[in-house]
Amino acid sequence: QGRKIRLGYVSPQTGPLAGFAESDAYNIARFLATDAGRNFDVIVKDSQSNPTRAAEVAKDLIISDGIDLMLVASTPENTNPVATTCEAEGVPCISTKAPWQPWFIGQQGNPGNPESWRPFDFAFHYFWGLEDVIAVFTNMWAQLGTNRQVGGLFPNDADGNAWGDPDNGLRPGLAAAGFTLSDPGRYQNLSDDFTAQINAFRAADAQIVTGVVIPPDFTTFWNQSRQQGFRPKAVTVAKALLFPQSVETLGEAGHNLSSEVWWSPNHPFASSLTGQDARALAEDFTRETGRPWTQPIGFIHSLFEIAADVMGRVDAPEDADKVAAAIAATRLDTMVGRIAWDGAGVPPFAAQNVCKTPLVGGQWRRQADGGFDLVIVDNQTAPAIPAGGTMEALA
Amino acid sequence: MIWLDTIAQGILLGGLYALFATGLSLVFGIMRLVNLAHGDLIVLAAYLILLVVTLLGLSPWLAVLVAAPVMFGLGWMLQRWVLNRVLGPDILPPLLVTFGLSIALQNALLEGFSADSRRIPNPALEGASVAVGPLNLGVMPLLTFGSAVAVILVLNRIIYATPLGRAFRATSDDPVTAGLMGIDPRRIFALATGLAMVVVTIAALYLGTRANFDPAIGPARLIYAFQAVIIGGLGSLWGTLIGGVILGVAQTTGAALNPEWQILAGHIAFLAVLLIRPRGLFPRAND
Amino acid sequence: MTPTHWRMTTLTRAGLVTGGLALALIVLGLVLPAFASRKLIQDLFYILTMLTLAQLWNLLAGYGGLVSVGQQAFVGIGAYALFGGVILAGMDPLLALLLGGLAALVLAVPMAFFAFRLHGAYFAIGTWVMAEVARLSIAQWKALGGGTGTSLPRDATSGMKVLDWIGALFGVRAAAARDILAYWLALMLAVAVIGGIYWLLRNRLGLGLIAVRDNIEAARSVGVDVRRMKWAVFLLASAATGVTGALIFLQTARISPDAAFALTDWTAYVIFIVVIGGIGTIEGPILGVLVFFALRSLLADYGSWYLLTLGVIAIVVMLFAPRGLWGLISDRTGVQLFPVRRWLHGPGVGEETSR
Amino acid sequence: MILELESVSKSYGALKVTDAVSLQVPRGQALGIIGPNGAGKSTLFNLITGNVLPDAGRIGFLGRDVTGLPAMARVRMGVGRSFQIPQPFEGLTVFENLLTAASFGGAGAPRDQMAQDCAEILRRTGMLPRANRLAGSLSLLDRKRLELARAMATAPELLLLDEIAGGLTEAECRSLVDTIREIHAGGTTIIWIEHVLHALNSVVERLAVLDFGRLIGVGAPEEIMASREVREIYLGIDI
Amino acid sequence: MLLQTCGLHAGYDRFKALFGVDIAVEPGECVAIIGANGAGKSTLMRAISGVLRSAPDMVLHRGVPIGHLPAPQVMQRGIAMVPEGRRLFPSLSVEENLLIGAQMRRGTGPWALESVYELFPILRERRASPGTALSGGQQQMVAIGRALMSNPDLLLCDEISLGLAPVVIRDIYAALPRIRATGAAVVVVEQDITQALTVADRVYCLMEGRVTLTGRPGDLSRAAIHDAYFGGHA
Ligand SMILES: Nc1ncnc2c1ncn2[C@@H]1O[C@H](COP(=O)(O)OP(=O)(O)OP(=O)(O)O)[C@@H](O)[C@H]1O
Ligand SMILES: Nc1ncnc2c1ncn2[C@@H]1O[C@H](COP(=O)(O)OP(=O)(O)OP(=O)(O)O)[C@@H](O)[C@H]1O
Ligand SMILES: [Mg+2]
Ligand SMILES: [Mg+2]
Repeated sequence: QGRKIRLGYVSPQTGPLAGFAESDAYNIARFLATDAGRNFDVIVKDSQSNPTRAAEVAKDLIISDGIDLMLVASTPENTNPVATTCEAEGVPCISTKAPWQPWFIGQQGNPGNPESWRPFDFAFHYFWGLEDVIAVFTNMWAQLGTNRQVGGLFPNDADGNAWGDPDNGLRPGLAAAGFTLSDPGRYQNLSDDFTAQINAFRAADAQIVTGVVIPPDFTTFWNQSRQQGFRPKAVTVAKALLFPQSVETLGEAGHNLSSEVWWSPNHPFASSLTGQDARALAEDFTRETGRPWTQPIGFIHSLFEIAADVMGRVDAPEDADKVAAAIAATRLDTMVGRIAWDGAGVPPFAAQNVCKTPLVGGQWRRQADGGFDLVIVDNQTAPAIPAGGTMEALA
Repeated sequence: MIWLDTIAQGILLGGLYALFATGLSLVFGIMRLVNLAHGDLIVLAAYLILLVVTLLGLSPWLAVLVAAPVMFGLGWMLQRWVLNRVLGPDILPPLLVTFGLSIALQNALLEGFSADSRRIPNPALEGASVAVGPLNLGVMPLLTFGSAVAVILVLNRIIYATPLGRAFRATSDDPVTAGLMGIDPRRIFALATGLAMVVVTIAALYLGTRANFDPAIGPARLIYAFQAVIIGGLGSLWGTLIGGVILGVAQTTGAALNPEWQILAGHIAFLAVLLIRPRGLFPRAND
Repeated sequence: MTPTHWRMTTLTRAGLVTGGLALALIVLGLVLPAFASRKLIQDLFYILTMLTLAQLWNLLAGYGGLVSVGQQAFVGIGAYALFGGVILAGMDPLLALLLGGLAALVLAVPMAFFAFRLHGAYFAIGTWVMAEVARLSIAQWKALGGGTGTSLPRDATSGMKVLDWIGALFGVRAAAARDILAYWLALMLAVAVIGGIYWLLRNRLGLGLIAVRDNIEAARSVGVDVRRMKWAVFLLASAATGVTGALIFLQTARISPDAAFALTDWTAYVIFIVVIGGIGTIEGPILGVLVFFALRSLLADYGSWYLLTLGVIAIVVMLFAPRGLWGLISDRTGVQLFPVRRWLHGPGVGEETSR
Repeated sequence: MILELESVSKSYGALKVTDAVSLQVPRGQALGIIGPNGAGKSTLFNLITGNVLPDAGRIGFLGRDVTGLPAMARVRMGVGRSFQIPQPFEGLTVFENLLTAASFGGAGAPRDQMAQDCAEILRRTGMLPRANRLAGSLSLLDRKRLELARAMATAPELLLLDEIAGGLTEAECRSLVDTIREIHAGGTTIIWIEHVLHALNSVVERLAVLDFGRLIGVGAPEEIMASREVREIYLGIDI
Repeated sequence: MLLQTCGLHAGYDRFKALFGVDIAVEPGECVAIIGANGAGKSTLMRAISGVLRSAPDMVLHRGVPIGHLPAPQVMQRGIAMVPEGRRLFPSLSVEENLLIGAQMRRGTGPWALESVYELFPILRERRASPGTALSGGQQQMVAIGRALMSNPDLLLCDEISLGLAPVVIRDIYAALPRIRATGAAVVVVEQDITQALTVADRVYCLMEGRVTLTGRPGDLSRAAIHDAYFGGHA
């Protein structure tokens, strides 16, 4: 046909989640410049890191911009309202960059009652899940000699509730791997004091700390830990240690903190759109923007790869059902690995809507110049991704 | 032992809250101005310090000396040109203006510094601690508390033992009659806000070294500051310190019971104090 | 005995014109979905719900002198009551809207009991803190997702009978039918709230409110029960705010404590609308919401510049038009679209009037 | 007795403004109160109306103990008052001022009747021509008239008037006196604080003198005016 | 001419309280303003002292237009006011209340802490107590002392006898000659006509915001004052 395919994209360009959206403009510009990209219009809306606003702009994209496919990324606070809106409106949606449990379970009416959970017709998600993070974390910790006591920091937000859930969260998986989790309870984001948690960890003799913590809270926690003489052997937390900028703010104290790694320039993947490999993409980004690479770059890139692939396979982009079917039928090697909603590794209730991407573990190593390098220290879960070192205990 | 630690840490946390609140207390006490932008001004000051640290390579402690006069000037101009014009018996106009200022500041900072979370580097002291009996107390929290006490001592000295302080109190009592004494209330208010901004700069130093900050982090600090001021009672700076300590201890004890109750416990302590003493613990006799 | 030759009237020509216009607008509003785009319906939904919130806050602050910064508590509790009713108790969403109002009313009682002990700035901050307490408490409600929040199941909302009817009437899909239903509800709510406030103001309560606002001591001395007046206004506004909150989140279909109890969205913007438009008038919030929406539509894509502009406008209006835009207009023209003045006519009554 | 005060006292800080005042007012009487500036006259009114609560003593109205009752309840029982410093509702018109008083403090007549009654009061107080003016734009004189009119609109059994004749011209004063006489003739009990003694004395049947919060004399006007104490206190203001 | 008002209009918001008031005060003179409650006496004082602003040349001080100046600048030109109701600062002690009067003064003059304490010795004893803990008369002394501390050439006194016992009033008025002895002109607002006629060189009577009578005490008949006070013709 003559008309261009319209992609809606909701991302937190401003507000506290803006770090996740840092590479949006770059990636979209690069996408539109490709051959496939010429067939597309991308309409970007800023959710301002606000879930209500995310739902509003999603609806706006659907209603006034008449988009054919919705793309969304970056934390459940952003993906869930958009996916819910698309599902209600019957518009296909591809989502990423949120562990699948908070995405899938978090959109259910009553998350506490698995009987009531329903699959989605139009909302699709690809990322890893808590089982992956459990495997990666425990593998990393197993490299160190510890007493296998783990302290958990889980806030009362979408991620924290999913990770901290006693039945579907980290606890059972850690237990299966021989680790004991001590979880003092959900705290509110932006708490100014973690004495209670530190005391609880100390009482449980925890030598490992894990959790999913926003950067300011992690800084507070880590400073207080050191001040109060709590010295774990490993600190492996998600979110807070995602971006080099936030690790750099820790200075010396950032050395050897560890985190999950979902994408890096060392990942042995290449783009189906541009043919670039991961390193080339990261370097191009740094050249273009002058900023260091971050994990979201690969995933944002992959969103547009999948969009191009899916829309290339449908003859009527405005037919939502056909597009949804095409998404479900995706089999594509992308910048973040193979994407196929074939239910591999996903429990039956979510098999229809969730596809998993590989996850490994990394550790931040402080460089002589004060910068930090993310070294992959455990790849047992995805051996194809090369490891650059082994896990080191914190000083 | 754990309880002792919980309370000690709560008191130190209270020092931080008191520092956030002291500037607010000054402004609220002297001109009954509810400054919704106070939290954002603290963040602004933190960025200013960070800027000085990175551009001039100064230590954060020296950077405060550079940032404080700038903040004083900013506060002075803000009061002189904007806030003075909306002060009055009606609390709404200043409420709306400072709310406008708050979102304008947040977004200007976002444009200027991006949403990255930053930190004022302070490698020498941030992990340091001293053992006090069975407790390990962080050097920075102790310094924070000490600074809160020092700031209040100095401010009280200014307020109760200098002609400027006399003018502050007189203007606060009755700006019209103060005018008859040759005191220009607008000038006094501008000075007071400038002074408050100096305190804000000091608070910003501790905010910025304690945890990361980003442009959006201000409002979360504002509510604690208000609570500390109100618990303490209008116009009493020591009251503000005690208010901060009550908040801090309530939060740490609440968290020790269950982290879910940490912030809730602070709010409930605030409401409980107000329920018993609607004008705070140490209100001024004449209000 | 005194002959009954004096008359009291309240309507002016402008008022009659407004009345006619309002009626026409309401009718137009009702049939609008037949030919309007979904986009317009959705925008109108937003405008109408914000207008309702603004009118209610104006009733509180502009007439009752209660400058609350905690209205998000009622929006949030109303919305959560709706979700709880629908998800946990399987209620019909429309019925659950009323549950939202009821929940807000129940919350308002202790809140008023407490807040009425405070004055001025203390009242404002007290209500804010209480709203925070409500937010943090709801965030502990695990059955509705705790801090994560939750989504309305699709079958719960699309199962409503009315939707089929609306869908058939306008020949639209279920999603669009839901929009239309929500829009109609918002329209009715806005009309009911504005009409109700107008009715209150033209009644005894209106006189009493203005009397209290002008001179509390004198008001007491002519028998006005100041306390009861405040209670009445607070409870009324809270319940209606709760229903509005429930409606807003019924439409969004997704809730979280941070969204439902957002100070900025449900109180700060509302204050902005009222004060920019002109506090203490019915016209003010209407004008204010239009300005607010225009700004939002024009600038929303500029991200932080939008909010920056909003902040600067708030400051500028307060500095140069402290009685709001409607204040500027009515000072110049003397027009009142919602006349509440009671005019006396008859022999011996002077023609001299003043604005 | 419509009003009974039993050793009512009130202090502001160290200043005793009302000092054990006991006073009884029979139904239908017109009582004048005189006394120098700051003697506590207005405060006595505030105590009777409930705008200020006494530190000690008892206040009875229509046989009921109203000591702790709030002002608005007393208005509804029939205590109407004017303020010495006029306190109009500035955002309302003159007519609406009365309407407010009638609908909250009045006898609860239907709406139309209420409008009639208010208009009638406006006519009697000469405010009819200003009925539709905003009270905030009135001159001082009209504000004082409005005070009287608004007090009457609450349909009081006991009407308290605080210096409403000050600053009137002779002719205005006479018409005011006529109005008050008329109200009095209608059976309303009146207590009137006034410095303009000739006006006061042409209406009241009894005169009370306050000085430093103490009631130093109550009696027939001629008697009081003739007493040495009063002459001393009033030395200066010629009668 | 020390002070002159020319067709002074002033009021509050929509309410006008003064309609073209003309008064004049010569250096060193004592002028009394009398009038009934609400006649506008206090409003006149506020307009002169700059609390209420008017058109520049409605108020002239030594021939300079000052109607538009705010209170602090008027005060710095040498016009001090003892406001109605005394208006002491409750947060300040007696001595601080006095000191604050001097804080912004220009130049020097006869009045300082010592001389004020000499004028009102009781204040020296109470110097440390909060202003509001004093009796009404003592408070009035503080208010006068506070105004004197700026060494004004014109002192405006609004109802300094209000609510005070006659013996206290006598004490306060006893200070007046000593104040005038330093060369300052004084304007007293008084409701007590006898008192006013005793102290003043000249009297203005205000009614309804207008000057209805003016003259020297000796030249004014009781009847004329009565008329000017209450209006009409007795
Ligand atoms: N709220 C108050 N707080 C402190 N003092 C007060 C208060 N109200 C009145 N006073 C004081 O009480 C005294 C008596 O006041 P009041 O108004 O009753 O006198 P009055 O007899 O009505 O005088 P006037 O003839 O001037 O009206 C005055 O000295 C006044 O200053
Ligand atoms: N702040 C104000 N706002 C509005 N009106 C006022 C204000 N102050 C005084 N007025 C009014 O202005 C008029 C003149 O008041 P002013 O205080 O000048 O009288 P005064 O002669 O000093 O009387 P008094 O003897 O009672 O002190 C009065 O009607 C008064 O009600
Ligand atoms: Mg009086
Ligand atoms: Mg006066």
